[in-house]
Amino acid sequence: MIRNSILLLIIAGLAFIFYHELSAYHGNDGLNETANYYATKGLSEVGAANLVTSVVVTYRGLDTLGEVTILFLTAAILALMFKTSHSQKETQKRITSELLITASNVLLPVIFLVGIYIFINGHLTPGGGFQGGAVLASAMVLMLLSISGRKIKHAVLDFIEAISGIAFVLLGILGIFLAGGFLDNSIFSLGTFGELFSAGAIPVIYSFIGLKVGAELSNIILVLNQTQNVEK
Amino acid sequence: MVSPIYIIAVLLGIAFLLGLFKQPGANFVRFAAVITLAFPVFVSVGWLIHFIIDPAEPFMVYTAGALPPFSINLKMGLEEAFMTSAVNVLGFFGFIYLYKTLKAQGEKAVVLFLVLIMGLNVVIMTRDIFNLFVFLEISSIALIGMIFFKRDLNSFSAGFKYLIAVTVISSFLLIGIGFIYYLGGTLNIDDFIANNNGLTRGLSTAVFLVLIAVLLELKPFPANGWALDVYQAAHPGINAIISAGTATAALFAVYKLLPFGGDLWLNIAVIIGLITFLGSNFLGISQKNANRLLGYSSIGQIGLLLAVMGFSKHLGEHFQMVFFALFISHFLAKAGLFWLSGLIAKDEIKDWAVLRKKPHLLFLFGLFVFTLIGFPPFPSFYGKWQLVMDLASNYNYWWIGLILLGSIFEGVYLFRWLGYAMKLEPEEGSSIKLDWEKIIPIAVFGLLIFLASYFTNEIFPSNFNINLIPVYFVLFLFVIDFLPAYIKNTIAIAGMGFYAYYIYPDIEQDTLRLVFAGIFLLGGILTMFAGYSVKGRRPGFFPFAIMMYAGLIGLVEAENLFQFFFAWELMTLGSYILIIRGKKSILHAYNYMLFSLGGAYMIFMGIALAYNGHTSISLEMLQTASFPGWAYTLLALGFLTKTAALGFHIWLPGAHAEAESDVSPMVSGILLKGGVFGLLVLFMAMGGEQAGEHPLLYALGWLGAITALGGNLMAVFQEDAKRLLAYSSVGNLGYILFAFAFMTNIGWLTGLTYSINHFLFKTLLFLAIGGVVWRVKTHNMYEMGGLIKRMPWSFIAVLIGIITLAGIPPLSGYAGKWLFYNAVITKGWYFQGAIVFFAGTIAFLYCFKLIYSIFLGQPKDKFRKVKEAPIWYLIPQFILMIGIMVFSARPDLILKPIGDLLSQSAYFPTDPLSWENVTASTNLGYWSGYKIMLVIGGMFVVLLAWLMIMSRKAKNVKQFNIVYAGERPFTPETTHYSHNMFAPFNKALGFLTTPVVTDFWNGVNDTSHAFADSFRKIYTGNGQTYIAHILAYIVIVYLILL
Amino acid sequence: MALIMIVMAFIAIYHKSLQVAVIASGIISLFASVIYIFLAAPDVAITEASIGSALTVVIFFYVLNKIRRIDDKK
Amino acid sequence: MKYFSVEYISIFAGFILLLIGLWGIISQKNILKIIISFSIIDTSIHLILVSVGYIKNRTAPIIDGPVTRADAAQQVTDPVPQALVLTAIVIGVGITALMLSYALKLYEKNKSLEIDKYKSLKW
Repeated sequence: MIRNSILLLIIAGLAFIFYHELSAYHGNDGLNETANYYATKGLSEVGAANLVTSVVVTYRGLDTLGEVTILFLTAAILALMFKTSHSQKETQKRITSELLITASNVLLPVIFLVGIYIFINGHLTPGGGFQGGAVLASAMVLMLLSISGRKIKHAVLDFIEAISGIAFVLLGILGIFLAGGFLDNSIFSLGTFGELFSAGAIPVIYSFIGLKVGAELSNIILVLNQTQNVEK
Repeated sequence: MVSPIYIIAVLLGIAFLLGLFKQPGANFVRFAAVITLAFPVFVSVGWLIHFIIDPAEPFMVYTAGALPPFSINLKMGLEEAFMTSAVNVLGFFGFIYLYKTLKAQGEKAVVLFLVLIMGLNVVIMTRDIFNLFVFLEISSIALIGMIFFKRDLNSFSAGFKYLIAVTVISSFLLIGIGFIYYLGGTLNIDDFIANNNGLTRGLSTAVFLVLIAVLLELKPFPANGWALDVYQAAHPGINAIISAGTATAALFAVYKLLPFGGDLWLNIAVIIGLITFLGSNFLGISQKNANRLLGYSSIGQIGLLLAVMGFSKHLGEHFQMVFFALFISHFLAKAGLFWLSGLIAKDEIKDWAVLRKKPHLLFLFGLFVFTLIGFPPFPSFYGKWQLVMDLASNYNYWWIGLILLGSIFEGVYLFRWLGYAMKLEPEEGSSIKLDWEKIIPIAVFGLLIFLASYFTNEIFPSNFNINLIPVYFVLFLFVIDFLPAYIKNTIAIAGMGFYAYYIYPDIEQDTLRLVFAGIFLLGGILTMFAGYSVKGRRPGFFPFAIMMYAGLIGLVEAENLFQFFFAWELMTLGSYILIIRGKKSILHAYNYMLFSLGGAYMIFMGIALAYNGHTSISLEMLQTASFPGWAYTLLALGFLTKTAALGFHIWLPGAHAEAESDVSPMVSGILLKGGVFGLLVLFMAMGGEQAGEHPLLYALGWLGAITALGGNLMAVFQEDAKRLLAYSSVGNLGYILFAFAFMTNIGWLTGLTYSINHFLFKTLLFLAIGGVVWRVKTHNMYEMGGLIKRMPWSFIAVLIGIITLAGIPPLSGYAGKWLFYNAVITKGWYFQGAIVFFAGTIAFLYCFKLIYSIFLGQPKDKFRKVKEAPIWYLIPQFILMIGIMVFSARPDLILKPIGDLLSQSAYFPTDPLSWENVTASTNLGYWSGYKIMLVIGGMFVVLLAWLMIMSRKAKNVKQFNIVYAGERPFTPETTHYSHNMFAPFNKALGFLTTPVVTDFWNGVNDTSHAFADSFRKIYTGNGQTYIAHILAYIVIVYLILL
Repeated sequence: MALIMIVMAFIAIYHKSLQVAVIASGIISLFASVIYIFLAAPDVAITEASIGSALTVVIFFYVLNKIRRIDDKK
Repeated sequence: MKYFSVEYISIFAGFILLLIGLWGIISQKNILKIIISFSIIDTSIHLILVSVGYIKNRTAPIIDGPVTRADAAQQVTDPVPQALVLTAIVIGVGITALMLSYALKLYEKNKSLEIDKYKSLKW
């Protein structure tokens, strides 16, 4: 009881802090200087219709690189953590309903396509690499559900992950030589505004991000799926 | 210059690439990683050199083809270059150290390592607050992936605690960042600082959230249990990265963000930092687990560095220097210690005794410990000095007090640990596996400490210049430590001789200094002679002996307080190692170190107080000290710890008695004079005889008198010959203190005479007794007896020694007494004088015991064949005896110039001693050493002749011609006449020798340990409680700020 | 909607069944993504829905499943 | 009445959820419950951040349809918080996965999900 009241007191204190923060909130009347810059100059500099994409991929591209790295790390750590389990893998056959298999066989290509569409069009419409990647990963979930027992090779995923990661970095470096700096998207022509192949390197980069995120998330799920709890 | 963006690109690119390689290419993976990690070292060190050579504008890396604040930019300036260099060097060697561990973990672990180093680099360089957040997360996560390398329950639970703690902290950071963007309109650090002057309530809360989050990343006390658990559970190689690498980056992140909060947050940083420094070190004192202890220490050091950042306004242009010095010490030493811990591969600090088997590693361990504590010539010494001086100029005395107190706590556990490593018996069968990939990083960091020390000395303000010749000589002795002892001994003696010749012209005019230089250098040479009797290499002895002498002579040479303090600490360091070399001296050396540390910090604080408002730190500055009362008292107390005044004496008997035979005379006859010299410097600064009625002097006079009585009393009841001499030293130093406290011309002469005498006879006695002990292998006097026939020369030496000690005419001890009575009468301190006089009569008792028990009476069977002491012990004894004779016969040779100096100086113009050839006279009487010598000598010859004639007919009985009757006692030793020799006196006066002081200090020790023990119970080990600590910490700091 | 989210949060914390708690937290995410649509943030909405709610819940369930299996072995 | 518009409601709800989540972290003993609390906190922070960037009566920061290039600055909401939240969501899922795998590993080792049971390291 005493413990709980102390904890409650702490939460009350935090609420007090947050109250101060909240009371400073008064809505927005317009864009601030930074956002204004993106809204006005963003189009000519980056050429992506989706301003969020131009911020994510270009202006704050380093953040995005970092965030992809975090997923990469997570996948690596999980693989490392459950490493000992892999060697003693016992293949557990589970009976999967015929319906699910058929459905997945039909659905899988569609889902893959949707995912790819989402990240390729990230500079035009809502969505992009992360969302597309998540969709790809959900395909992986479906695959695992339907074809349990069949091994899905880590190697393939790792390969996709590594290649897209390196491509991301290389594109970034190209920016230093061909354009204004690391991760500058104008290494390719900005193209016609609103078209698929516009906004310079954004579609390319976002595709790699999508592939990478998809591969990483799939890897995470795969590791968790394949762990067979052998350690006592 | 290579753009720092390539650090990110290369590390990350290779990390991604390595994902492709599977087990078969495993070795290749790690090899590639080593090459990859060398690249950022190359880049950042390149920039560092660039900025050091040419302090140019920082280099900015822009990304995305847009300018900040609209895109993320990185900055590479001098500070960034230094910090990234540190991190990258650590990364490189840390990887080499972890090579085998990583191999066992597979290629994913290598990837984590690369990404971690990359993340830390960006955290340091980025100028965008959200980017900072992302890369802080990256480095935390990469670390979390490495904490569980041991794969036991502890490491997993520690990793989980770390994970949840970091996540909570970053939640607050994220909210703060959101509102900073909302209210400040930018995410760019420079932009925000430039455009936001006044903080509104909402903005200040947002800034609060951001800053408290980054501060919490530094693990402030007491919201840091999660980090401690990690230190305890993780692989030491990882701990090194956390302590030296992650903390470095987080510290720099705080440094970048602190300007957000203005001056207010500078103060917060100071408070948080110092509470952490103090609290963490305090809790460390009762910690037994080595890695966890290092964790406490590490967190404490980071707290200190944080406080230094908070002090940046006070430090002004010195900030970079102070920060560099303190940082590099922590960085190199802590990484080295964690790495060492990995080699030991055991948990308890007592297990480190195994280091004894590998002297080189032991040397490195000592090096790291001394670097951390801040001994010269290591960088943190310079850093602490400048920090304390600048704080003093701004009246921040409480802060200084806290810093010094924290440093003492740090010393308490570090020196206990060092003592264990040096002296405890290693466990049976334990050993250290020497892997080269682990040794190399440790050794490299050890070397870097020397490099950093040199560099710190270079960038230190030039007028503080330290004479480094003795230091280099000590280093040289370390290098040639593989040679046999006699060669090193010769080199050491030659070095000291040369140095005496070298400095003679500088101090020729200043007789006072000349006397002390003579005691230190010539005395040093004499005591070194005894070292020739040691066979073999005697590893580690000579460098430290010379270090002690270098410190002592440095005191004499010092022209300013910095040089003085430098020398003082150097002397402490050397003598500590000398003392701990003794057989059972682990506890005594520890006590010695703690008292020395406490004393040194009192001196430090005294200097700091005196310094306020001055621009000069010359010794003369003390004359016009600010806060003279406090400053002088602290200085006096500090020096008294070294002279072992009653109350501070408990380290001395053990330390002197247990030391090696030839070390005892060094630390007794010579080392104690260092403290005396300090007192003289202080007393002169107080203004000589004008300060005669100063209450401090009055108190010191009493203290001296009581010390004299107490020391002598305790000496009487000793059974251990060396311990007896040691207590006698306590008493003698009491006389000296008493005499100097008169603050009169003649009082000082008395004090100096006592000092010279004490040097002569105590060195002589310790050498003589040391020679005896060398042969009979015991300290207990009741086990000796009758050695006069076997060791006649030693007997003569002891006889001369005790005659001088007891002040019996004709030897120079009597000269001291004569001066003493004059001084007492002139001054009028009759009552104290009576006490000292009484103490003098007690001295007769133990003098008698010493010579009687050892040399007279029945010899023991086992010592029938014992030989005379080694010739190398006897030679210096004879030189000393000649010295005593000369000084007794012609005291004017030394006393007259000193007297002239004193009376001609501004300090002691009145009532000098007047000399007429060899006859000295005051208005109370006259005395001529020469004539007394003749008279007494004549009487002696007459008496001797008479005795010879009278005893010619006496039968020469064989020494063993006595027949016992009755039963054989069970414990024959206790029937020896000298066992409990003065039992009747003990009944009468024994109550005075109850170890009140020892009990007192034990009480202090126990109480603080008990407090620390009960307080660290807040680290319950429950991850949830740690989270509650963090949240409560946030709330409390917020409420305080309100 | 906000009220439902808050109620769900309490369910997530206090409901005995872990499955229910996980689903409740997924619902919070889902509702949040609806709010993002109102807040003119379609990008965030899609991401939150696909990653924040769907994927997280899937991962949770994988782990719950594993834990159950460890129990079974016991 | 302005407090009943969507951005006020969402930011308020965000803070309430944040507090509930924090309460969950320090009051719940079950490790999985703690992790669930973390994901609630994540969501709440995202909610707060997105609300912070919202501007009344403006559209998503995508330039097509009614939003023209010329006056985009007057028509769209702030893209930056949305970009930050995108990043934060992905980081969040990574951390959640990490926590869960740690929890799984702890359970494997000690067969318990009570956080009180992991106190072997202390003082």
